[in-house]
Amino acid sequence: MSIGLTPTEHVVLNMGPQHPSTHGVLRLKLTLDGEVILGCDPVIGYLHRGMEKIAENRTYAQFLPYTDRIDYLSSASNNEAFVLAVERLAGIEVPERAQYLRVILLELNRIASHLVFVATFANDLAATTAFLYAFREREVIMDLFEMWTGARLTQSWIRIGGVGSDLPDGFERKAHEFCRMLGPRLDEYDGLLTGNAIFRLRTEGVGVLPPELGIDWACSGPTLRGSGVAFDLRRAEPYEVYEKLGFEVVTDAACDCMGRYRVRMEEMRQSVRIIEQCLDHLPQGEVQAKVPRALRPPAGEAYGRVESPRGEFGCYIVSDGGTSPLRLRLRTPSFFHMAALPQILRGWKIGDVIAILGSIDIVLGEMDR
Amino acid sequence: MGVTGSGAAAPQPPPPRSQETAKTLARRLADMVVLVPGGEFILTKVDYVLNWGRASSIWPLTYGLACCAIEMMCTAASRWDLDRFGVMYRGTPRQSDLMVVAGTVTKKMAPVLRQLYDQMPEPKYVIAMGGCACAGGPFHDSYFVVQGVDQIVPVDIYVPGCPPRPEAFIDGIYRLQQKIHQESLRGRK
Amino acid sequence: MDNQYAYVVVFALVGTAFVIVTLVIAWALRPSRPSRQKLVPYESGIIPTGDAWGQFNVRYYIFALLFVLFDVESAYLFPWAVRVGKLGLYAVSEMAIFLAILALGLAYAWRKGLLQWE
Amino acid sequence: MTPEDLKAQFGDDVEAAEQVGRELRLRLRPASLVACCRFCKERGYSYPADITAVDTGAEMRVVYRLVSLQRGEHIVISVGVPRTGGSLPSVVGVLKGADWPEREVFDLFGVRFVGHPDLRRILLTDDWQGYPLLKTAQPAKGS
Repeated sequence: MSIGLTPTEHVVLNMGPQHPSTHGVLRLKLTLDGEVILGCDPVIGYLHRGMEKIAENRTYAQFLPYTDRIDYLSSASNNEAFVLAVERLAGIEVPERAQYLRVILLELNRIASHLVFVATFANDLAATTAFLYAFREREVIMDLFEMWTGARLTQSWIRIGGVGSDLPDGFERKAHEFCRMLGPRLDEYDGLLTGNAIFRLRTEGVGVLPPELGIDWACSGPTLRGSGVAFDLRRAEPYEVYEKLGFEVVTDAACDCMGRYRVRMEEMRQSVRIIEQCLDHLPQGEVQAKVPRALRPPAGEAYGRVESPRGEFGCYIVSDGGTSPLRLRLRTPSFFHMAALPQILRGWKIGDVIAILGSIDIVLGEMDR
Repeated sequence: MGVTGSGAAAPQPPPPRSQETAKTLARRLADMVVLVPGGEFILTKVDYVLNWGRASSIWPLTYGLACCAIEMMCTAASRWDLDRFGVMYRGTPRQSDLMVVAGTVTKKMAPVLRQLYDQMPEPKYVIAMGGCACAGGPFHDSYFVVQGVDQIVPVDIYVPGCPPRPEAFIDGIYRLQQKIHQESLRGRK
Repeated sequence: MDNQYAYVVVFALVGTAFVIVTLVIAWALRPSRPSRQKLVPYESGIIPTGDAWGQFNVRYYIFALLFVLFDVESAYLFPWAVRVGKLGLYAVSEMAIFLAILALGLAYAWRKGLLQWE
Repeated sequence: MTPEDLKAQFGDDVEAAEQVGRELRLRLRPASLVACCRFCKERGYSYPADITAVDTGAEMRVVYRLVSLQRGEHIVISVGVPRTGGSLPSVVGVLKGADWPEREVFDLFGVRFVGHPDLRRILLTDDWQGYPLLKTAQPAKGS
């Protein structure tokens, strides 16, 4: 009687909308043989708020605060995609200083979002201390946001034609302090997490995403770069002042959870480099271009494409010359990453689902819109 | 061809308060004790100890929906540290006595929310955190958002804000503790 | 000598009394309103379809069985290890026989392929 | 890839083609949609960035955006479709990443994709009536 011969029935288990490690209200219908996953049918839409329909009933300026609530871990990149599309449509020139300030906001948001990734990814794999460490660093960024924009999470500070306000005095000193502090802290995480035997056992070789599959399923951002594809919109289609800044596109040929984790850790160090360069070369000048109050961009279409911490975040606006967009489409990375998840999950065990789901770093607000 | 909101199962109305404190053994004992002269004093002391025990170890259900969930995580993390209030997040409704609705409740989520609320043991409380949970917030004209979670479950504390700051959320928990301190074995004072 | 056992009896009584009293107090004070909705098994907020009594692979059961077997064996080793110095060769040979029988069991399981996981 | 290549390849099925900056915008008849997607994929535009629909009140178009990661160039194919009960051939055979976006367009616009392996609602509840993103669907006053 060899073990494998006994007939087994398949159990359908709901890793449901309320689950500590689905990072929000995602439901995975897992078909299981014992603990091995045969199939996974993600059910999404539990946080679908109808953003695209709302956009058609708001003027351009009114819709800006909504963009903060789409990918609420890095609200600046949503603003940026929306604002890029509107500026291309209406032909608005953004002053040089405002572009530098935007990049500072974008990169601070990227670090804050990657810190939440490290926190929840480690917490899912039972390293709760790393959760508390990462949020401690993130609070320093929250103070920087609060000092400059007044809000912690949803800043709405990248406005159509510029930035909400100039830097308050003392901000640059505090930002430099943060940049100096973060490097050693990330080394501390390397010692705490990357070198940890259990963490490596749970992530190395788990959830392999081959590069071709990643491109076929339109993955982007650290999820795709963790499979060795050097596609970073800040280099592929530079916006703002990214082509003037020196930073590397971080890739990792490991294609597994550890590879995606290492890419995000390294990206935080690159973001620190970018912020320091922006602070040093900050030109003088205006921070907000002249924009009519009731903006009526000419009829046409425009696509703003931004490298958000999760991947390619696009905002496609079709305008008929009115004060509200005729159609506003939000192309969000988590939607495509969740579509690719069933291909990656097949054959792994339930414990690995937590690691793989954590490593592609989804946010439900942007997945369901 | 209007958009009908028939998607969500009609949420049952929340149970009236009076039904809450059913006739437990303690309730009958308390009614008898009150008749004895000086019994009121004993009862208030027992009430105080019970309420102090329940108020200082509120275990909420991890129920983060949207942006407010991130602020809830910040509150639970090292800087604001909810543990000093005895608030410890639990994964299942079976072990939690507080449901913090942190985020937007959509029509697809409404039956699930009601199901989770029903599966929580009494005495249970609900905090509606953020504008979306209190009254639909910025999504007042969305075809898929429930305008306020009190259409589904009875809410004890409303925490306004979009998202509310961690201090505001801690104030909400503080008010819930005050509310628990006023309860008595013989039903609401 | 006899009061040695008194401690054990008192300890047992206090232990069980403590457990019973706390359970009764808890039972008396807590409100209990079992409703049909509440008794539905919890599955992340979804009404579960089908039941969990599906037939799954027998290897989980076998490994659990083997674990319990060898865990109990190691439980016996602890008190033996404490006193083996005083008991001398007699205890050592006794335990060797015990271990040999269990090793025989392990070899049997191994040969029958029960230790293969896949 | 220039507008002329596409005109040569698909002749009169191409209603209009223009190069705007980085994007090659193309208006196409549904007949040669799948063939055009395969044609573009073979020339390196293998990244299915997005599939969505635009309802301008007068007409409805489904917009496919294919990107070549190496050259950073986009091809935006827009195909006309009737506003109610329209259907298009599914491109999931050519672009695996089109599975979910097509389901979303069906869910919010009602365009049926023939040949899609698993066409059902993705965001709304399964028993939801109507397609909310159509211009005719007014936003419900929040029930």
